Amino acid sequence: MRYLPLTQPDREAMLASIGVADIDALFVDVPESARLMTPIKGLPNHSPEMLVERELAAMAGKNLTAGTVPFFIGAGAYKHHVPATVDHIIQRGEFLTAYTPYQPEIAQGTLQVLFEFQSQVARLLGMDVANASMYDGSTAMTEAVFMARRVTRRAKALVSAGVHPHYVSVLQTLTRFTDDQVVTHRPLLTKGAPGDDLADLIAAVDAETSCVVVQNPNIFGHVADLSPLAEACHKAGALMIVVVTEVVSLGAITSPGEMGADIVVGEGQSIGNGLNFGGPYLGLFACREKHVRQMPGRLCGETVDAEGKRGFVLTLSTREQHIRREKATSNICTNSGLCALAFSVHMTLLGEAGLRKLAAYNHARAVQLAERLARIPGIEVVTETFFNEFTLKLKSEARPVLRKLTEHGVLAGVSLGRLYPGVQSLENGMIVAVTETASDADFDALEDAFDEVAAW
Amino acid sequence: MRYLPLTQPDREAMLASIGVADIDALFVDVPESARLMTPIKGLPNHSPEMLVERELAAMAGKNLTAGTVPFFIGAGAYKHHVPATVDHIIQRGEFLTAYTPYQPEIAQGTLQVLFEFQSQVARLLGMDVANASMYDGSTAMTEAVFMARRVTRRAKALVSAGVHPHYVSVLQTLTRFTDDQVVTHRPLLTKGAPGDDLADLIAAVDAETSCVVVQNPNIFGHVADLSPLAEACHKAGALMIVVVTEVVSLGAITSPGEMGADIVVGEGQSIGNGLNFGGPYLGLFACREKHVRQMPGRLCGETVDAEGKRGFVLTLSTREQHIRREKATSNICTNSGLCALAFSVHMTLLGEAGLRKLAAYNHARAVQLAERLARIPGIEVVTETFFNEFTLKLKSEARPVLRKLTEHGVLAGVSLGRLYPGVQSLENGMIVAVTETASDADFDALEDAFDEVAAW
Amino acid sequence: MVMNNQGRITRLPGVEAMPGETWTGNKALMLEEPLLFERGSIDRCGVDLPDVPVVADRLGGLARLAPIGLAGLSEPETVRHYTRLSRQNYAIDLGIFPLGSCTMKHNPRLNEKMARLPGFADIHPLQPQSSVQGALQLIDRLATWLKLLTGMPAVSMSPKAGAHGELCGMLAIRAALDDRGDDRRVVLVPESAHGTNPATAAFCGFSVENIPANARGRVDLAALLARLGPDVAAVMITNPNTCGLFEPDMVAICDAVHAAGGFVYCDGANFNAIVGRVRPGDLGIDAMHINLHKTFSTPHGGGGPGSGPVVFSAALAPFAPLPFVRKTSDGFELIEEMQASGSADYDRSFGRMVAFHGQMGMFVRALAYMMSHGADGLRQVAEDAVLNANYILAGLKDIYTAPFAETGPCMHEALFSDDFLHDTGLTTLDLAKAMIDEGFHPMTMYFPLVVHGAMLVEPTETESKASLDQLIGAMRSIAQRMLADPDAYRASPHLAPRRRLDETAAARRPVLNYRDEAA
Amino acid sequence: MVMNNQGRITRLPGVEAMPGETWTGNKALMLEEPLLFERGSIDRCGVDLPDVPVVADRLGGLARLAPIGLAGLSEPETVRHYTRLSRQNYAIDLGIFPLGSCTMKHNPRLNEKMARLPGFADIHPLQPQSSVQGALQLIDRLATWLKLLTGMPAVSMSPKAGAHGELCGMLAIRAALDDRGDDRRVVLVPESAHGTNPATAAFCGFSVENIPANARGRVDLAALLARLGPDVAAVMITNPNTCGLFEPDMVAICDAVHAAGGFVYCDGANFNAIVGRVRPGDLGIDAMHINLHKTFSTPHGGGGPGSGPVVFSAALAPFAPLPFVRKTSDGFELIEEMQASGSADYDRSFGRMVAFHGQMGMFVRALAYMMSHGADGLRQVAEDAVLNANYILAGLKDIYTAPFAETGPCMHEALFSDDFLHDTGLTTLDLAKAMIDEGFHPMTMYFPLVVHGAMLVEPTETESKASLDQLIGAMRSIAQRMLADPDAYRASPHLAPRRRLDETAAARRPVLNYRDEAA
Ligand SMILES: Cc1ncc(COP(=O)(O)O)c(C=O)c1O
Ligand SMILES: Cc1ncc(COP(=O)(O)O)c(C=O)c1O
Repeated sequence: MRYLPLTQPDREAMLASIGVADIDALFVDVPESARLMTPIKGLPNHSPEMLVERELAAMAGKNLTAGTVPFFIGAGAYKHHVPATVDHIIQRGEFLTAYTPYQPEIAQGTLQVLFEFQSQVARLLGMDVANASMYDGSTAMTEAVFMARRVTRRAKALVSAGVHPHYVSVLQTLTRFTDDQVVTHRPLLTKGAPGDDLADLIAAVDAETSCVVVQNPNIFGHVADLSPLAEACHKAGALMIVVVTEVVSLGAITSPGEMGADIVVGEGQSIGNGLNFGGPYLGLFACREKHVRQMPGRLCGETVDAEGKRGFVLTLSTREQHIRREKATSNICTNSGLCALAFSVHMTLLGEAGLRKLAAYNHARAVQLAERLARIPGIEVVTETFFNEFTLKLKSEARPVLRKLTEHGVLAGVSLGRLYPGVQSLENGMIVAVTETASDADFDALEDAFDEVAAW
Repeated sequence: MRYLPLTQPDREAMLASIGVADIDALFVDVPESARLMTPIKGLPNHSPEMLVERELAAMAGKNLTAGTVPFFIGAGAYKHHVPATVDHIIQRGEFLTAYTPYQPEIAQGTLQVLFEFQSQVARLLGMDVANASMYDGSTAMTEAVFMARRVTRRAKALVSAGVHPHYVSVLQTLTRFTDDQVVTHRPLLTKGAPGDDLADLIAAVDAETSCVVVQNPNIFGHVADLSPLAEACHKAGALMIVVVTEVVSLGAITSPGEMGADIVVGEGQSIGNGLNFGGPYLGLFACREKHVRQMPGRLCGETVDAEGKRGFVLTLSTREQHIRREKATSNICTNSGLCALAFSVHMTLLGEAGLRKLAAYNHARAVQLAERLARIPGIEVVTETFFNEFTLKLKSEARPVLRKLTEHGVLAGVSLGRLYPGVQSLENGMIVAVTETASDADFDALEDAFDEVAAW
Repeated sequence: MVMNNQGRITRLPGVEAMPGETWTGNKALMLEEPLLFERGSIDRCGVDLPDVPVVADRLGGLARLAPIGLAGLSEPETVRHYTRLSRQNYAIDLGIFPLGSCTMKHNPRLNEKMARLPGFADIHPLQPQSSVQGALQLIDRLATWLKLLTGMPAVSMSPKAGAHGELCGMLAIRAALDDRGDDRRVVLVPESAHGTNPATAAFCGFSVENIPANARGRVDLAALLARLGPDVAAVMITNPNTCGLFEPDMVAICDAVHAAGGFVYCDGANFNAIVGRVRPGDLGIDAMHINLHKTFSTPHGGGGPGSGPVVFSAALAPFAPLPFVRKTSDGFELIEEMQASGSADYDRSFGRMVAFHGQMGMFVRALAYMMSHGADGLRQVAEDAVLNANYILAGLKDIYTAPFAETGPCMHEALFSDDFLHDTGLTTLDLAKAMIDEGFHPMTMYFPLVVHGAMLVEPTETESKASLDQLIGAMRSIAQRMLADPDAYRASPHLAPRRRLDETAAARRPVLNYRDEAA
Repeated sequence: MVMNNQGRITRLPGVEAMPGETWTGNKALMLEEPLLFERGSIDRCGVDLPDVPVVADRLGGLARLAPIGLAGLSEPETVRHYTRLSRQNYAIDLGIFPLGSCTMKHNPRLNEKMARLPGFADIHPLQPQSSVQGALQLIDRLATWLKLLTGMPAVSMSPKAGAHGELCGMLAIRAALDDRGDDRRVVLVPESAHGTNPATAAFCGFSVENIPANARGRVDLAALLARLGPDVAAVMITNPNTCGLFEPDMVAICDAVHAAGGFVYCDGANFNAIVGRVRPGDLGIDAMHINLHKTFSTPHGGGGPGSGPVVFSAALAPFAPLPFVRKTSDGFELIEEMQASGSADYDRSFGRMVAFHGQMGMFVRALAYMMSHGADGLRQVAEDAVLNANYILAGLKDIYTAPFAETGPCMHEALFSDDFLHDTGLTTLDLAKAMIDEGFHPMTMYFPLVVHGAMLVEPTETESKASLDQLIGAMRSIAQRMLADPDAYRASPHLAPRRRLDETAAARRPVLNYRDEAA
């Protein structure tokens, strides 16, 4: 067994020096009723690398890979080109196989990366301080609502209808057993500004409101100015929490921080990380300096060593579960360290100039595609202002259309029927995302495929 | 341009501190007639990573990949399973992006690997000393003949008809302009022992002979006992040079050293290295201790540092071109360092136990396939004793049959018509190799494909 | 201390390098590296992108105008920045990493390769299900392994890490209690538990009470039994526990908790000690998370990502979260919504706890690892892990204080305390830092809390005997030298990239975001 | 010195670690590593293989019976062995590697990824040509780039490295001479040439004569012209030359050699200085090898593999080796045999010089690099390479002796000598070793031979200005400290994994193969 260094003679010598007769003697504390005497039934025995590879490759081969087809799916996860450098760096054993940096003298590599990551994220989101990552955007959003409660000592969260419905579900699950109150409603596919309920939210924010949660661009791709909402929140003593699921947009759009957000959470997958069928992803979390002691998650800070040299450590850990236990700001321990590294490497390669150009390219391509699709009879482009994603309204239910488009070898988008099951007013909608990976040929293929399934 | 760190302001500042007006001022020595004023015509300008990837992947996609079809091609290059660990290690920047270890204090990693590689190769081939690698098996063989000439001060090399015909061609090319004499002849497809001319060689070796070059297993897969030949060589004062193109065989077959070889050369690709359409490959070169100062190529040796700690350096470089120039034992400089590392990592994973089992498995599978094919009417298995490769004689010309088998999605072997163009007595022959990568399903597919093209 | 743009440690002007020091601050292959923001600038870039087509923008007047302040680097500089930084890390690939409770085992590269197959890495979570049948099959296959290995009837693949798994389990318990209209709210947690246990319970609206350990390092059964009652919703128990000991009363505990109407949540962080030798289901537990990033070797990546699937008893299975994979007659389907399940079995699910379907990338790695080991190999894993820990215990206990060594063998980790250093004034921390100089990552320090100055050493099964012998030899040597000359060890490490770092200063005036001092 | 199995430096019994020393010999992250044969054993194994079917063997009684002595390791130990060893290396990924003549530039990971596409990496050289059309297309595409960049009409892709390319070129010259029945046998080689040049000429049966350099570091044109005559087969000339200088008389030299009936072989190792700014074909040369592992960024891999395609003039093209790729109406074909070419153009080929078709893996990398840079980027490469070298020359020439700095700018590398250290008794070697402590790989030492104590510094275009500033700063500091306190620098390096190694002892009693001292 290739992963096990002990040989049979090693084992015998070690048992002898421990002073026991056999391995069973080390398992004496296990109640007899629970002792298994043979390997577990129903599972195969050990397998050569070559055969494992063959079997897994066969499973992988059954999936339709994004990179091999015209691909326009977004809605919270985006296919961007990740430079080969990123994957090389994250496979360095010193990054990949290190633990959380508990011994800073021999973990400066990870720690400096985290400090740089935090600094990049804070700038990108326009905030003072970012943490060292959360699991993903959805769990980060829930943590943000809990943090707002700690900061404001209020329990009512207003959630915009433009927030990703999965994110809303997660928040609802996590608040089901607490006395937090989540107020939200179904989105409308309003022509021009689908899912935009800013006016309603401004009207609703009150002295019980801990926070208003809003997504930008929202789930329908719609981009809005959140400054008036921020003003309303602050007037009411509530926090504005902004969710960003496509962080590349921040190379083109005014940041949540600039619009007055108090907490910004995001899904960082777009930068440096692959689609991975949904995970691992990268939760981003940033806030204002004054609230930092209420933040969840790890923080890396600058300090000096005994010789006065600059160095980095995990800090403010009195917020965390290993110190504060049931009084911690969160139960999170393992986070998304390596995904944060991938994000940071990619962001370093981009730099400000690259990010801006990437964002501009995504936007321009999305505008081009929106214009092309708008010309197809039976398709209405609902979203007016957007970054790289917009919503279409078809003249019939979108879910079966998407199924047919898939049969034509095109992954054309996400149906609202899947995201909002049972909501008839939305079932003709579909979300289309356009990144730099979609070529002109892909545009053509999408158009052709729509033509071919034009039964609708 | 992503690989170029200088910005335009950097360039200007640097020109200023050099004290020249512009970049052209640094190219003043170029004759005006040869100065290009614009980028070279006919070539595209710089391209994003994503587009380079797309274009190259399209080319790669046009090739029929060994791993995706039943595959039985050998004849000097073999498809073995290479553990993922090997590729990970050779991609470590410290190995991949280092130069030849000219500064040993900061190259102990490469140097210790080379020392270990040399030790592994010497053991595998059954010899005293191996060098740090040559380009490939064919060039190593030529170098061995030249070395034999230096050692014996004789100029006649007898080359067995069982040696890979490409290797013989290379030797003939390289001796065309020297006064070395190469004696060889066409192989016979003798039933049982194809290409076996040991008796003739024993009869022919004489006082003018510098060396006899023989391959084991030979190009037809035939395995022979070379001890009688070694004896004859040594009696005549000649050296026996043994070529091994499938080094995995040495886990099963008595080594050339044990049979009395004076120089052993080999193609090491089989261990740790992929097929790569023919390169880069790994030339192995080993000899007896007494001849070491006539060896070509780099050697790594053990020594101590100023504190008495063990360390490694390149040594005996007075044999080499950078010291001895026109009197060097070879002109080789860059060799196959990284391929040697891959070989060494894979060999370390195998160890003696693994190598022996791998070899036994290859052999057993080859025997199984040979027995199956022997039962097909119209196919004769010519090779009687072999390792993992044998020669078939079909009832018609093999080259068109192979083309048809390829159309049936099976890469079934190499025709002798391709290796010995124009030699009618061989044109019905084909060489079939069987490694651990061929499954039972592959065996079935090969048999079925033979059935389907049974027009022959 | 400030570095300049050249990555050189700033010195007073005119002062040249001292002997043993260098002008660059580098020490041959130990290289200093400035911050990204010191090396890079907003006009440097390491990517090439196609030209942007000219279109009328549709940003609604919200174009980002102010500078963002993101430093960029060319590709060569980027590679170097991160490669140099990486070399300031210790890692499993370099040597033993005996962090107790963390199961730092070998991370096979096969797993990395498999996780990167485009068929797994390059598929979107919202693709039509017909286009991801292989992915669903893989999840289903892994689920089967986990259920068989634990002897439990159900599993949820959603949780993103161990603590998230705890959340999953405790939410299911809350949902089950609610379902039967039971408003018990107390969760009992042993003193020795990991911090995530009480934190999770609190997150779900439970109130936490500690239960003490007995002198043998196990849950004090009597105290536990005494506390059980109609207000106790659940017990969260770690087995093998965080002292590295098996809870011999586990069956009795489960029986008693059930009899009192509560549930047993088991923290499975230490499953590596028993995989293939004990099925937790046979002990009577109701839920347990499995850290794929511990027992099943997915890499820790300097802090994550992990994956924490939770196995459930029949009593809790109906409350498991959405989504999940179900086998159909001709393939697999992903059940994302209660109403879509078409079965009353699922309509009590507590709902969605994460945006998509869990850590696919980790699933692939874990399954590759499981298939490589097989049922026989996984049993050997547990045996070798336990053997290695006991070998360390035996090799050190004559010098190192080993609080529970008299009670019998340990499981996969050996617990020591710094009592033996008492007279020297040296502590666990000093010992850990001395290990750094010797080329080792230290053990877990000061956890579990039930032992003063705890040192928890978990070698895992992927250490060779030679590696353990070297660790034991070095730890004995350090202890002997500390006892002989304590003052030489108050300020270790001396040879690492940094000397001891001032954590107090870091927390007092937190600097969490780079600020250009020139700006 | 001997290490024991635990990888610990053996000490006298009873002697404990000294201050600053450790029991293990490790220094925190600088880890000692024993030899494979000390760590491993013949019964350890890091692979699993299927069971071997039982068959009657067909080995003809030649089964290998005696132990081979190959030490094995489990997979975790293997990863660690090589990872630890790797950390004892300097590399481009860590910092500037200014080895003159070696062109150690950034190696993009995109190239590694492309070379590993199964469609390139997993195809056999003897597959039917219909099954490798994409591979032949790639070779043809790369050949086109090389011909256009050099302005030469033909190229051979066979050679496996630079020296092998020289062989290819010189064999073509021999074949061309033979073809016209000309038995000239003298090859003229400048003193400053790389050792491979005379070695290659000798390998092809030529006799080598040196031609001197002039005071400006260039070929002494008068001496060369004087030596030309009916016995001179060829001149081998490096341009830019190994002093980092362009040969301004190159056109005149080529004309004169041709007029005298000889050929001009150009060593293209330094093509990086002029790519995109000068086409060697425009200078009149007949053959030139291109080190893909220098100019076109394929990694050096600690010594190889390389790739050395050779471009040819029309005069030599017919003699180029087999095999080669030819475009057909509907694809590509590989011409492996003269008779198969069906064209009188090819029947004068000097034949096959390597078993298969050259270094495919390197071709993919080089083409990915070329496409990334494009025609515009490659021109910028040369400009930045030359700019960087001149910046170093300007930054050091007031302290370091710069023999040819007065003659004008250099090309892609700056040449210095250790004359300025004369009074200190220190040498180029001492300076190089002091650079190691500062965290740099030293420059090329003692080459070219025409300058005493030569130091040849080639930064390449992939160094940033900050990187050059740091190198210049450190080299100035070292020089100043050496002049001020020479004795402190006679035994550098002090901070590397090893102090100076005894090369004399290594050569006197060579130990080239591990011998177990116990055995
Ligand atoms: C005993 C125990 N429980 C729970 C956890 C939390 O697991 P995770 O870090 O995956 O959230 C850990 C991890 O360190 C642990 O050791
Ligand atoms: C000037 C010069 N010529 C020839 C060579 C030989 O090239 P290779 O090492 O690729 O055989 C080198 C390589 O160092 C060189 O610098």
